[in-house]
Amino acid sequence: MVTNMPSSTVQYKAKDYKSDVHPDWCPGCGDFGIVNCIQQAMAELQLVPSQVLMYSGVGCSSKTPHYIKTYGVHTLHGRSLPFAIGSKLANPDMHVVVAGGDGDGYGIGAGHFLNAGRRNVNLTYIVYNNEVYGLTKGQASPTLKLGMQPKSLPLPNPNDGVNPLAIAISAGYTFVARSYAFDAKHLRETLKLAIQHKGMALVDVLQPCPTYNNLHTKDWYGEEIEIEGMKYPRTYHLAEKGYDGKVQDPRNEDEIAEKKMQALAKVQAREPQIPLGVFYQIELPDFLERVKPNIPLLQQYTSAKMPIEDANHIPTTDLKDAYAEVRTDTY
Amino acid sequence: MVTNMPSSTVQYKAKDYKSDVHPDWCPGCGDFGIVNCIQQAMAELQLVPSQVLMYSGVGCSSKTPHYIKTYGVHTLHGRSLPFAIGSKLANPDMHVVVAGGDGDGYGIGAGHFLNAGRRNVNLTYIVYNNEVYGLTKGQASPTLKLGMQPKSLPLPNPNDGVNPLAIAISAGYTFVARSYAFDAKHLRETLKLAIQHKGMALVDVLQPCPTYNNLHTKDWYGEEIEIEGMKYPRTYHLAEKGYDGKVQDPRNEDEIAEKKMQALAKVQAREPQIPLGVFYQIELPDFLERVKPNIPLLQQYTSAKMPIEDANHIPTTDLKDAYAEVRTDTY
Amino acid sequence: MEITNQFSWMIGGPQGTGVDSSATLFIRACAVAGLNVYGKREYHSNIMGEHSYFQVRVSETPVNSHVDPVHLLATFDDETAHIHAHEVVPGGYFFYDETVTKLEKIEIHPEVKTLALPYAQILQEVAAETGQPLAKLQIMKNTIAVAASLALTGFEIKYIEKALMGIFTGSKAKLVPMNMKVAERAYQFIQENVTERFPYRITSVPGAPPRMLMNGTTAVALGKLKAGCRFQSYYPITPASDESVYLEGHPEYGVNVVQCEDEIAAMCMAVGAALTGVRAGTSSSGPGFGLKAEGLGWAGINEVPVVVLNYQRGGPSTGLPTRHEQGDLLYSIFIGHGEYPKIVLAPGDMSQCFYDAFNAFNYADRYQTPVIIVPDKALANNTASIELFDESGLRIDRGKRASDEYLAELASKPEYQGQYHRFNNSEDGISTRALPGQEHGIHWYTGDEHDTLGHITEDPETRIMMHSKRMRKLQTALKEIPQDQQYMLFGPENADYTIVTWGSCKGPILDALPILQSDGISMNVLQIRMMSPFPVDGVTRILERAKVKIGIEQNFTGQLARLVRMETGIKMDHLVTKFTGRPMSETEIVAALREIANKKTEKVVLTYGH
Amino acid sequence: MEITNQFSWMIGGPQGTGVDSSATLFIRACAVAGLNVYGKREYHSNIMGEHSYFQVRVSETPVNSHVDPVHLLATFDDETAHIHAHEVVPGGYFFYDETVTKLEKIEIHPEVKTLALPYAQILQEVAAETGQPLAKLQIMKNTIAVAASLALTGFEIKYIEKALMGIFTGSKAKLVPMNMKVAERAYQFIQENVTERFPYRITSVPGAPPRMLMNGTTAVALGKLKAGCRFQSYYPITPASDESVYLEGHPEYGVNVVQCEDEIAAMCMAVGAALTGVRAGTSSSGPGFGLKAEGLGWAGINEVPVVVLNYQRGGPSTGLPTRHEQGDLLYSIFIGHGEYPKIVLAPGDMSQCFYDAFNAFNYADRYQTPVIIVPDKALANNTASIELFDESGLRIDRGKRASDEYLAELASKPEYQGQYHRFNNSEDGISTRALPGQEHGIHWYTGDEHDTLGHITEDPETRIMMHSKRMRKLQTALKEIPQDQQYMLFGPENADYTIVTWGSCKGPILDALPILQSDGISMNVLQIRMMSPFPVDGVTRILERAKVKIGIEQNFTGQLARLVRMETGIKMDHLVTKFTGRPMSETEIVAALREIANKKTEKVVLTYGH
Ligand SMILES: Cc1ncc(C[n+]2csc(CCOP(=O)(O)OP(=O)(O)O)c2C)c(N)n1
Ligand SMILES: Cc1ncc(C[n+]2csc(CCOP(=O)(O)OP(=O)(O)O)c2C)c(N)n1
Ligand code: SF4
Ligand code: SF4
Ligand SMILES: [Mg+2]
Ligand SMILES: [Mg+2]
Repeated sequence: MVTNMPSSTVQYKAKDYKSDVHPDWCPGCGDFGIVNCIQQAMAELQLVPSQVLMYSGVGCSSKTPHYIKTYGVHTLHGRSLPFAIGSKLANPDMHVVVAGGDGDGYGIGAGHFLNAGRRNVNLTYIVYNNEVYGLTKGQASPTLKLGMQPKSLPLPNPNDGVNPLAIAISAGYTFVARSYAFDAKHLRETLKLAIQHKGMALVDVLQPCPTYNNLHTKDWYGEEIEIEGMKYPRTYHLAEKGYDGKVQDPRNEDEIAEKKMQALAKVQAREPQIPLGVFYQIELPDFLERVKPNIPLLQQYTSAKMPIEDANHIPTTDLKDAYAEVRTDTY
Repeated sequence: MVTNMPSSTVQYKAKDYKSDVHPDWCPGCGDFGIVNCIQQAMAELQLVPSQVLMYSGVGCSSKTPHYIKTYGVHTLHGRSLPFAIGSKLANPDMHVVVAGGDGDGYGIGAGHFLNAGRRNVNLTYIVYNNEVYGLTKGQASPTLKLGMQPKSLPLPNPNDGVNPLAIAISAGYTFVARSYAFDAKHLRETLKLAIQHKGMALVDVLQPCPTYNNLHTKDWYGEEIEIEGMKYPRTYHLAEKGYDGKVQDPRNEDEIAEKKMQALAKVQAREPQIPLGVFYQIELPDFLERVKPNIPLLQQYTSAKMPIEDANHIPTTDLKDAYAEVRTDTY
Repeated sequence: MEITNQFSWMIGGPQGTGVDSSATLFIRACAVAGLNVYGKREYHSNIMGEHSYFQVRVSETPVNSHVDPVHLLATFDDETAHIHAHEVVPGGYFFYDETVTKLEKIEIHPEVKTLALPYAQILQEVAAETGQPLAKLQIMKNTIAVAASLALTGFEIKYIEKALMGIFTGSKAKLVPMNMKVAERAYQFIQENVTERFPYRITSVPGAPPRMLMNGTTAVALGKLKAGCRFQSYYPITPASDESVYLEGHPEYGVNVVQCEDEIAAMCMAVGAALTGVRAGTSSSGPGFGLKAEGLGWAGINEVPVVVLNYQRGGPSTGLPTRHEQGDLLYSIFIGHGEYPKIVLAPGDMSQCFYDAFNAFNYADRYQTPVIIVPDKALANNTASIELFDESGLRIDRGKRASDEYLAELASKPEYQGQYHRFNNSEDGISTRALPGQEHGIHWYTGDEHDTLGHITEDPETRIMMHSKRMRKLQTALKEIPQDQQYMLFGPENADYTIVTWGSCKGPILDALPILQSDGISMNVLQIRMMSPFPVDGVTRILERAKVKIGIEQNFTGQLARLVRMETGIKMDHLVTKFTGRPMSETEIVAALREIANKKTEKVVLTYGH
Repeated sequence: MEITNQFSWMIGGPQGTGVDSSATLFIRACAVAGLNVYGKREYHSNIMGEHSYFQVRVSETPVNSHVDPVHLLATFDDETAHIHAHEVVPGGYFFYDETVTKLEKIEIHPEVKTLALPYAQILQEVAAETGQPLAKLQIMKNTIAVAASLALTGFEIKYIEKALMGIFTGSKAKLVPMNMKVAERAYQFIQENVTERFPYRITSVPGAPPRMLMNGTTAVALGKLKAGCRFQSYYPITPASDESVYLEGHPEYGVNVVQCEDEIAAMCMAVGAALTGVRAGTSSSGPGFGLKAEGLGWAGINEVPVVVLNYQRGGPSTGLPTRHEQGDLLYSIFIGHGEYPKIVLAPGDMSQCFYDAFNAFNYADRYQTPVIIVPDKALANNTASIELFDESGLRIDRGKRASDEYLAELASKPEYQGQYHRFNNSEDGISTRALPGQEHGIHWYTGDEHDTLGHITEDPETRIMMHSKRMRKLQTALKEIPQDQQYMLFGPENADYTIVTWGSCKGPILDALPILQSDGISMNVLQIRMMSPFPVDGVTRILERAKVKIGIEQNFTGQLARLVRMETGIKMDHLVTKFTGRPMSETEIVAALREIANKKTEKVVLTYGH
């Protein structure tokens, strides 16, 4: 897939990925920024809309597919990954992109989130991280830190916040990045990298929820902070600081170990600024590549297109050999 | 709690923790070793049997509570942690110890496993890691590595194996250790440390399943391996190599970061030998300590013992203030 | 002709802009003045911007439902005007904001009076007068709408002040005077601009008893508190989470409310807590309730007292997540593989929500089994002025518990042999229960079939004993639970028509009864409150002598009617259903029952309301 | 008196020591000789050591069940002897290992003949003769037990050889001669030690048609393969996983079998796959099935064809996880909050397992909705010799699909407006379905109520349209699905008694019918195969003319009887149930029906078997 094509081949513009449905997010919601970037990234990658399957769970963020003019599937709370994995495995010709909330993905969906890391299915997972359960009125999400109390909480949060990037790296995700909803350029470029990545990609996107999260607002993210008397922006870009999370030689176990530790150190580092960018990336065989040697027909067809009947609708599956195993006249 | 008490106070012997139920595990199963060590650890800690609540999920390993003569709860597949957390929060006077399989804990239970890290409830979780689903006849568990094919699998494993210790450290467990079912002394001592730890403790126990896992057998674990011409045992003890995973000053953020990174590096290190021991430990306020400031009655009573009725069974809860909020004659 | 104290008011606007607060003020003002109130709340699955509205019915006599006709509609936005203006009756009023709504584009009855409320102007005046920044006053548009509406009906302004004092308490009390200034302007505006007297009047009812403004989630929470529930685990979901958030917001009662990672954990955590002796509950709605299936079955086979709420909303799947439906009855009764005793309660009004929640913990403890309560969204989210709860009869029943003394005595007997038998057989199906931590009470629990100690068994004879023992508890419960907690018959003993219903449908039906009575149609109403175990005998007795039987409920397939037929063999002759996600109104019920009485229509599907 | 080709054999021993292989050899040998066979398998939730046994019935005429009396019991261990020796009939035989079993301690009828099989000695002899290490031969104890058993009945040894050749194929073929040596010794031992001729004889049936040895999980897997199912997701659970493991073990058919992290994922993954057009399924048992509730509802509202198996086992909760029960009927029908159309099929024998699995994919595609199949453990794990499947009538029906040409044409029309409407209204409730990837087919899915494009709506009118459209599919299905796939009536059209049953109970009932007939009791049997939509008219017609109605099923509450009453109002006059976790035998059915015929007993609870 090519990112920068000569303008003569540009067929789809960002607006071609906009559906007719009007987003019903609150004014100022970070979700607007994310959807714009998804549409722009798709346009810049010239993804054919009918070849894209946009998935989501349930939550404010999970309304995303309805606003994007590709095939869209708004699933169940916490279950977007298994649905999306089913689609991708059965029809790998589709680009599968999954969007959803932090509650959806790291809370109720945590088991799928973790286990998806073991499969390296070739899809992109974008988590809108607003530290709250938006659609159910602002309860703490799993990323909200211990002791914090956004205005929607009757009591301070008694749970620690989870570090989703650390989990993803440990769980086996082969592309792990963070971006910010209102850093349009960075987010767009990160999404493009994630979509182009072959394997399971996670993009955790910091997302202001002006309605319920009064702690980490757009202003807060935009604020300059003081470090030893100097002013710095709240967020910074890893790449600009020379950080390179990509494993160059996926067969080099030493490089892998080194890059993984570097990434784990970085995502857990105690720095006043928030780093954005790709923490870790490696290209490894994806799930289908792993199973194809054992299921010869999958080398020839996708599951979705495997022929099963003839023109007269007679099943083409010949069970002779299977019957032979149980027939009493075969020996 | 004291580990070595003068013999005059020794009241319970290991056999006092044995129930009348005969374990029905296969001959040579590592589970026997683990249960023995649990009973020994309890005896050495002189836990009063009626003050112990032994939990489990479902699987071969999860039959454990029936073999131990304390209160025992054999729950549902994958759900031991939420059950156990409910009991511990409601009655913190009980010692809560949870046992279960790797499929139970890291597969279907992964969401609970991950999210439990955020709560730091004061209990001990022992996972019997045999890389298979024993009780359902040997399918791959989440710890089985990519491409492996124990004899019970029709095809090689297309999933990566998860590293549960890395996940636990990232998820917030405050005690993370590994031991081996047939290294009785090490396992017993590790269990004692885990039970004594205040907070959420994980002990992942390597467990041979002679029936289904023909790759990592007792022999395999016991084998010497050759490294650069020298023979070494397959497993070694971290503590003997001078490794210290314990955070000495839990208020020292730098020490925490350093010890955590050390632990993550160690659990993911590419070494031919398998390290056993405590990778990481820190003492932090547990969940109840976090909520007590906000729920004053919990400072006085455990939930289990909170009085709710008088001698005539009249409810003692006075709703006057709550009614006042909704009564039409209060202003 | 003037109509006094029979009023139907509606306010609408984009979600998150004050519709709910307006309704709260209106409701409270009327209630403070001694009137009965019933408020119906409708909103989208959205946080801000989508259309929402509140319909409030005011009456001197008790009311349990809304009616379709609107006497006065107050709007902030154009969408509400478009959607609802046609509902205003001739002679009624339509308040609008002329900066957003063009009258000529609105479908409205020609005899409806229209009046543009000068929201902005009033706020500017008050801002100027008080020196407050205008932005801070914006939220008081609500007060304008409410005050103007009440002014039109001749309502005394002092009750608005009292209502404001009830709403803004503590540090917020300082907001009362500012709001009153706004209210006074609105009153003044109406007096100056409405010359013809509005025929719908609201006047205070002197000496009316104090009441509570109650919705179902609060009523359940209060019932739980009273019952001594001290552990609640939950996962957020509409409309159930309001109940948990209420408990979280009242930490002084000592409930440890744990927000879990999902509903499976919430269920299992509640059971784990319940095992230690604390009264524990968990609350959810359809999607989350389904995830509790396995935990419910475990509690069933292990005889654990635990209370589970399923606030029904529009299904299937995510469905209509903020809308009303009674679609989960059969699911709630049959949830969980295999068979285990469960008690299923269906409250029909806010008070029953309280009493059922209270009783549920007694039943759970007494029968040592899970109790499921299935309110519906109309109960959960609507508001009614109700009588104060009668606490005098409330007693805590913790069931058969093994005291330390009992266990010590047991342990001293030779038969004990070091073993306490948690699951001993008994005639009523209930065994004596020890708790973890008790010295001589060690026992086991398992999801597998087990022996009396709680150890796994596959022995067929023990199986028969245990399974029968557990299921027998349903018979015991059916015998012991007071009849009126199982079902209630309203109206005359004998009538030409017998209505069979459940849940919030009871409200509009009871309100419709006198109207139909005055039509000469005699009806009585059987409300079924306990769905499992089903009160077969009582229901059969009533239905056998019923002449024409009409099922009324809010789902597609007529689930209660199906259940009644399964349990008694008796089929409803007629069915009235609705599945638009909106609750039934008194108006609709009256029309449906007239149609059945007059035209013998077999099935009436109601559709009114947005 | 000699009885030929009516034989009941049992073998038992600790789990994991060869009981299953013995039974396989015995069954295959008899089947190869042209006999009909039915094998019942019983085992603990344990991998090694607990008691398990296999009971095999052999008959010249077709058999569909086991009987209680045992003619010959072969044991390896003492536990089996203790548990089962009393079941051997007078005149029968008991084979045991005298190194472990002391005869005097065994409860056994005095007229039973006993014989100690010299397992060790035979193996030693063969080891000596062949030079093979003794340890390697241990497993051939099985062959000794089987060969000795068959020798006693006069069975020709050549069929044992044929059976071994069928079992040991490919690289294992070399095991045949060694096993035959062992078998010959066992034959010789019997000839030398049994002087009195055993009255139960097994002789080959020349010219018998070829049959298949089938259990339910294999039959379902074969039906799925034939139907073109090419995606299966699952999470291991007994007894369901055998089906998935079978598919995994046959990768040549191209099924991608994904072992998931849990059953929620398995369900959602199957739905995600099905959305792309592949025929997809997922299989589980009670505990896991319950976790699929939400995914099922989602598939229902999104009209996704997907096939879900719930192999019922003993409940509630973990219950009796390796035992038999039919406890999930009502749960399977009502699973999921809210209401959505689901088709629920209950096969009654191994062949129906195959055809139902095949048809399920057609129904799923045609009605664009989930299909649930609920076999029971007796079907899943027992083995029957059955006729070859008749494939001649099998056709694939993918339902209303939008071809690329159709979409291109649609897109060229002005009404299209850039939008394909996935969920258009239609008379039969079924819309035309495009698949992701099709150029002009872009559309959306959501668990929320939606418009024809698949976008969320809360509009009440669209809701009515959509909900009615979906539910209407059940009527369409009821009209179109062939009647014999909905229910079957066995026996005379008119009879004194009509039995209503489902699932594996059909087997022993059909076997009992001729016996009762010879008693002079005339009975017919209504097997209900489609539980939802329920064949109300057909069942009503049959039951209305039935004289005495008897429900027979394996659960505590009589779930089918309850369902029939819910759907038709008709109550069973009698109920025969069993809930020990063991399937009903022909013997038990005969006794129960005689008791009902003679004593009018209202409810008979069966209890036989360990
Ligand atoms: C099984 C289930 N439980 C609960 C819900 C209710 N629910 C809807 S959205 C949501 C949380 C949304 O939070 P998040 O995923 O962070 O998304 P956000 O709204 O913040 O974008 C919940 C709990 C549900 N739909 N299904
Ligand atoms: C919800 C649910 N799904 C599946 C099962 C079936 N099951 C029983 S044990 C088990 C796996 C056991 O594996 P593990 O947890 O690793 O324990 P082990 O037997 O290896 O000790 C499974 C899948 C179940 N009981 N419940
Ligand atoms: S509640 Fe928060 S996340 Fe949801 S739409 Fe509003 S601002 Fe966005
Ligand atoms: S199957 Fe494996 S884990 Fe289970 S009891 Fe046997 S040896 Fe142990
Ligand atoms: Mg969120
Ligand atoms: Mg395991």
